[in-house]
Amino acid sequence: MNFEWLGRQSDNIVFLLGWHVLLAVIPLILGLLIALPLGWWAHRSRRIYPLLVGVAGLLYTVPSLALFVLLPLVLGTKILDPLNIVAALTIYTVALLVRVVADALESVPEDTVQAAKAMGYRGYQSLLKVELPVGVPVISAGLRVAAVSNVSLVSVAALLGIPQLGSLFTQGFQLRFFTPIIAGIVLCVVLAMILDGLIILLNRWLTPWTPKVVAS
Amino acid sequence: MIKFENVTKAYPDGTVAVDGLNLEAPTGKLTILVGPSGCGKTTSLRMINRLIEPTSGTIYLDDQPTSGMDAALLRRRIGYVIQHAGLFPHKTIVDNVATMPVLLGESRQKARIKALELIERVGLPASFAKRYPWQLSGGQQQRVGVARALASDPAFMLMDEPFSAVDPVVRGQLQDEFLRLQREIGKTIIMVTHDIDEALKLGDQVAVMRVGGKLAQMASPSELLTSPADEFVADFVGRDRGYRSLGFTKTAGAVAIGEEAVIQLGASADEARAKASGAWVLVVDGSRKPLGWAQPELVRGEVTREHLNLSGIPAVVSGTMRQLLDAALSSPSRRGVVVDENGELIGTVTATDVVKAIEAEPHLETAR
Amino acid sequence: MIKFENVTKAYPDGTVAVDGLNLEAPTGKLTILVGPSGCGKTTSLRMINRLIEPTSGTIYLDDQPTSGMDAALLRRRIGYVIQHAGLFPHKTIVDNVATMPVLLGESRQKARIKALELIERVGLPASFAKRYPWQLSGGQQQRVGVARALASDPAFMLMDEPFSAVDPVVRGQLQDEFLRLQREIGKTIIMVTHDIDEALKLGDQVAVMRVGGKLAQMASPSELLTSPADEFVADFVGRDRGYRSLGFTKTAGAVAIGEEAVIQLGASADEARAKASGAWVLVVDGSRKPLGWAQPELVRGEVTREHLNLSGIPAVVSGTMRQLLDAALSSPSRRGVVVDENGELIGTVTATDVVKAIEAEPHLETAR
Amino acid sequence: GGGDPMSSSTTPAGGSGESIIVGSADFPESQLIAKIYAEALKAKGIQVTEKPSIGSREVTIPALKDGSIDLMPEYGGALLQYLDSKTKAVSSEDVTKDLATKIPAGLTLLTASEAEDKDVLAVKKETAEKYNLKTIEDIKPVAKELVLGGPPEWKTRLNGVAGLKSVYGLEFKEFSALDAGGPLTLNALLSGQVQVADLFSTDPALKDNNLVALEDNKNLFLSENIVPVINAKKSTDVVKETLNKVSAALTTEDLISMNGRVAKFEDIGEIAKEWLKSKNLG
Amino acid sequence: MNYLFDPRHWSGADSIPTLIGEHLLYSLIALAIAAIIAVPLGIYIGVTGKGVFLIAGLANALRALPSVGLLILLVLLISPAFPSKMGYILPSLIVLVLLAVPPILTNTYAGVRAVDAAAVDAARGMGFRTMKILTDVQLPCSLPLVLSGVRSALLQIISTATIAAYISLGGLGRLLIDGKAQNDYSQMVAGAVLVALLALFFDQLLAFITRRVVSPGLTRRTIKSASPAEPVKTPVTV
Ligand SMILES: Nc1ncnc2c1ncn2[C@@H]1O[C@H](COP(=O)(O)OP(=O)(O)OP(=O)(O)O)[C@@H](O)[C@H]1O
Ligand SMILES: Nc1ncnc2c1ncn2[C@@H]1O[C@H](COP(=O)(O)OP(=O)(O)OP(=O)(O)O)[C@@H](O)[C@H]1O
Ligand SMILES: [Mg+2]
Ligand SMILES: [Mg+2]
Repeated sequence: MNFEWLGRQSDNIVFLLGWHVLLAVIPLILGLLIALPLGWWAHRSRRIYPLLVGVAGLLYTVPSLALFVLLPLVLGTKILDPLNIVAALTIYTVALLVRVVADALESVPEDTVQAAKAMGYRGYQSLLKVELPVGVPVISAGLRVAAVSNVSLVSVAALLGIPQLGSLFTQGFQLRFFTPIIAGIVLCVVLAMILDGLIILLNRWLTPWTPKVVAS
Repeated sequence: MIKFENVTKAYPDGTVAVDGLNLEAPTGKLTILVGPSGCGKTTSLRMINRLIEPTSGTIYLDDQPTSGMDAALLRRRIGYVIQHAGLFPHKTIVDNVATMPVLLGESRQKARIKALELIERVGLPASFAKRYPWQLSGGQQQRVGVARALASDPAFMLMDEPFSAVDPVVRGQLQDEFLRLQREIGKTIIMVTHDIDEALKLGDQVAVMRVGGKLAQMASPSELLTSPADEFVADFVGRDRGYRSLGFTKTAGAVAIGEEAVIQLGASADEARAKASGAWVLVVDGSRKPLGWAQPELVRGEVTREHLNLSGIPAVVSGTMRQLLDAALSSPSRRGVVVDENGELIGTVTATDVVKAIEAEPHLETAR
Repeated sequence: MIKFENVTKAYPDGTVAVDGLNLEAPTGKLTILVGPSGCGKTTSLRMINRLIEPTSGTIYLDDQPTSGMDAALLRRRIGYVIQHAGLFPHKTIVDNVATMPVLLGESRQKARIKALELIERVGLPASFAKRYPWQLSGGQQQRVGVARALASDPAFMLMDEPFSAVDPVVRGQLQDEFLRLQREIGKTIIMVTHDIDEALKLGDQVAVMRVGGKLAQMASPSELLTSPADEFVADFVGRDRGYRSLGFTKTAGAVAIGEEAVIQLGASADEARAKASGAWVLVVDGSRKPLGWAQPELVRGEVTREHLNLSGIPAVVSGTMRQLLDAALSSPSRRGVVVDENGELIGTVTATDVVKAIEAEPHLETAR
Repeated sequence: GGGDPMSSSTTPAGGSGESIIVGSADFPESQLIAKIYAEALKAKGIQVTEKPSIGSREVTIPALKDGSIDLMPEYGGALLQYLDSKTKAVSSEDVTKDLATKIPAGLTLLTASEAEDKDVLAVKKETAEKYNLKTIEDIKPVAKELVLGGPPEWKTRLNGVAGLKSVYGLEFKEFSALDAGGPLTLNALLSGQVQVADLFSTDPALKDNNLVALEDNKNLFLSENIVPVINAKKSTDVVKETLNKVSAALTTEDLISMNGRVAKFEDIGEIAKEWLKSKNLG
Repeated sequence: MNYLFDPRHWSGADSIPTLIGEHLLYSLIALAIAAIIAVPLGIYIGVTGKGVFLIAGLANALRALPSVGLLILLVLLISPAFPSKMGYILPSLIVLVLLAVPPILTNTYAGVRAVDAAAVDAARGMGFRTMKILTDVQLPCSLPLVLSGVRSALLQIISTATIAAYISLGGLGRLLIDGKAQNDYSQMVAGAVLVALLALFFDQLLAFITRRVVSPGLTRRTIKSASPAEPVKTPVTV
């Protein structure tokens, strides 16, 4: 490790880190917001569930490079627009979370849902006040996986010249220089773990009622 | 009043769960639906608050057909105690109980205060208020379920096997508490159970259903015991019908209570022998509360706790024939101890006297 | 024979689950451990097959201390029925039952044939053999659990609340079946329950444990009813002790059975009136099997099924005093119908006669 | 350190001053030259935003076209090939001429520099000695025993495998798709996975590793003079003049020596500034 | 699509069948290695309850590793030591294995954990020894979850194996990398489609195998319990 170089580049690295955080977190939030209604739909309809989950699964197998290159053509965005990365990662996040949300709603005990209905909750009230809050542990378990994979995926955006930690990999590779590569990997993992921890904390805060934190 | 008029429910798969049900649950009374598993009890109950829609027929709530009402508003008028409590896992006990009032627009503050009262009313310590459902045992959760249904002070209550999740001992306690509560609040309740004992113990009237969703008999508990409508009901009500029906006959002075000589703990063997009638003598404490029976012939020196036989169960004089007969039968001396409301000795009765009194009384039923 | 000698179990967290337990379960008998929740029943049971190791004390199996044995081999000698059946979800019913024989080296072929027999023996249709556990109801799973424990024909059986998962009706059936089975196979069984009724119904002897893991009383069911050792046991055994204890007294000719005039269905109102004694006349079928009681004064034309009161429960002459008394008490005429083993009428008894016979008999207990 | 691309979101700047976004491809030399352009322009008081290391031409050219960036250094031959994969041009003049017609609308080429960084086939010194290789033609008798390494596009390109066959008659044992004269290629050559590799003439690794660059005696490879590509709208006189001065001053030797410093992890910004100062442009 | 249906691309050195073959070879080797590591480890943690932190922490940390960065690092570290393609194959395999370990590990662990405690207790009560409980009860009962872990691992490997091409190896990634280098979109699309098809095929194949080897007694009940721990695959990183 060349710490002198790290010191020299610290401004740049912090800048890359900032972009990395933005590019990982914004799609996570957008993805969750989109996945919630879709997951609810899949949960509601026996016929839609396999369809949505199937399409989501297929979306995953689309290599991200292809998605990154093709998206501007579809979206009409500029090629260097970070929006492309946000869009691509949002797609992956949605694909991942649709099933999670559906399963989370599925995990709410039937008795609980019935009780809500019997007390005169209307459909949306039951969803917002009972089913979603009770499904939080399952959703946040899925969200953790999504957050962590997003952090790792963002680095692919280096191929499009969007600045983020992945830029350190190409840079290091060109110069056959370990320092930026290792720094990039370590920062990625640390960032992922921090996000992961934040989601765990958020989950704990939202679910003071669970006996214990859901493992893994 | 809740009224079923020719109500039928056929599920999409063809199962006819309820078949032409006619039933009336009078205002302020506890009506029990009982029957073997799968006979359509839950289905009937859930048709009332329209969690299930009837295939045909009409259900009336205080003479208004429910079919025309807004389902959510209808449900808010009816307390519903679900089979396994069905508490909201994400809310504290007090917030669970406060759910309905808040939904109906009360302030959270006020609703919580009311909820706290109810929690104590169903016999839970106030300290449970801040707990979450998983921190309660099954029986405690059941009570919260009842409190939650009561919170909006609904005129109607539907209860689906509210005491099923607990062991027999706790179950008995819950039933007793519930009876006490209902005596205070006098709601129009329909309760489902598949336990005939529970039905007989709690119900003002009991509807026995048979598989296929038909009503087999609707009657008061004692009538069910003394004149079951058919073999099915007779079988379902089960054995010991004669004995259990005595539980509905008050003692009410029908049996002559005999004087009983007593001794206190510490009495000498001689005194015990002198006071004994037959082989046994009754031992009481300072305030004439019965402690047990002793056999003077086995006593050396003075009478101690060691000498007491505890098998006899004292009957309260205002109780039922069943208790009186059991007092006599359970007593080693065959003389049943009778006490007043404070537990102080009045005298003893023999099984023969009790049975004679029973036989003197006319049989409750007259042929249909 | 299974013997506990001063057995104590303290869990690492300090909970003393079993405290100085001394107990002997005789060969070929059914010993029941009963007590409130958490009193150490399961712990005691599991120490026998060493799923839990005692902290101190010794358990003997046929006079050999279990501590020296290879745990796995010991367990293979003992059938174990776990609380919620604990079936292997990935195996069919027949393979579940065949597990032990296969483990002990029998061929799969043979083990399956034996298993099929056992499945029928515990009252399940042979068609269930190919099913998987999830396709069975809780009660059916319980039976498979029993069959599985029986499959290796072990001399000893441990059963932890084997009938807890089912509703009271099915539970009664399972208990009856099990009693019949045990009469055939005569194994040395220790069964755990927290239901005192179950204990009294099934046990050759009953050990009542109190919380803290101490033995409160060990006695036969009738002794438990007639002379509970202390308040705790008396309370635990509960109400109706006197009446229930009659269930252990055989009728055995102690009560005089009176002649009863009978009519058949279709008899005229006049005949009914002529044969009636008091307000009621007994109606029988062609082979003198009792059908019910009728009130001649209400009959117009001939006696039909419509006229029958079904509340009376006939007692079998070889039965118990409890059944005889209930026959009398449940009968609208107050005359209890007595039948022979084939269900044919012998005569009637009055409650007074039954109670006199009971009173004539010496109380079972003599003071301790 | 690098520029502050954060500000890219606020460009183009309103008001009086000119502003320009300088991009570069994802390898050090491009970044270095882009840096030189940027510093030179800054010295003239032009507001400059840098977007370094954008990627390959699939990204950079569209980025130039859609205005994501305004200016970047290019290589004449490679750019021409990208724009017209069937081009026959080889010499500097032909390349410059063809480029002028092929350049997408809205983009302009400024004057190309003397400095050149073109493809060379390189072998290890041992290989050269063993087979007595000096020119590409010399490989012919032994080509069947050797593995060629080059960028993936060489598979199909005239100035790649196909050209080596048609112009030099070379048929290698195998072609291994690596990267464009980058670390993979060098790595493969040094570790022996390939024996002949496509590297770039200004790569200091040639000298550092005692590699022999074979002479392209039949002129297969295009000339690769360094040329600024710029958005026509941004091509003001000041900009043009400044960049043309830079191009005029830049030599191949300068590139080799500066690349050598980059490879030692020296700061690109420092190197660029020093060079500009030494040429009195900074 | 033109690229896919051009017969020239279906034979020869870099033909589509060859690329698919190479792709599968890397994928299956990586999967086998990952399974050999993760299944026993998952079982051990599940049965003993030791090292649960590994599941929560390590598995997630592995997921966070950026594949491209890791690959580059490993190539720089490893390839100088090998004069052959091994110098590239090894780093690719390591990346793929690291990718596949988390889903298999967490699922195996969750599978073993989810085995009905009563069934295990019953087995012990019947005199099963520890190994026998493992092989006869715990393993068969956790099989559905283990296989679903393998399934998502394989999907992930298949889509990520494209990165092998990034460092000059074969596989369907060649179409993506070459297509990009040659500015040939139809080649890239062909690559993406083939990868998706391959993944889809193996997904169905494993679903089929699961149906065949998992006892029908389990399939109904495990579906639901799987959901919280159900690992999700990370998209391709090229
Ligand atoms: N959604 C449904 N679709 C089809 N059949 C149903 C449905 N729900 C219930 N049933 C059937 O209708 C019948 C009555 O069911 P119901 O739940 O009302 O019985 P229950 O008397 O409450 O039984 P239990 O005592 O077991 O709770 C049963 O045969 C049941 O299988
Ligand atoms: N592993 C353990 N560690 C600590 N305490 C335990 C453990 N297992 C049981 N106990 C405690 O030991 C006591 C006896 O438990 P046990 O399971 O034997 O009761 P039980 O009589 O079977 O109760 P139940 O009727 O509820 O099944 C209880 O207080 C219980 O909480
Ligand atoms: Mg029900
Ligand atoms: Mg227990």
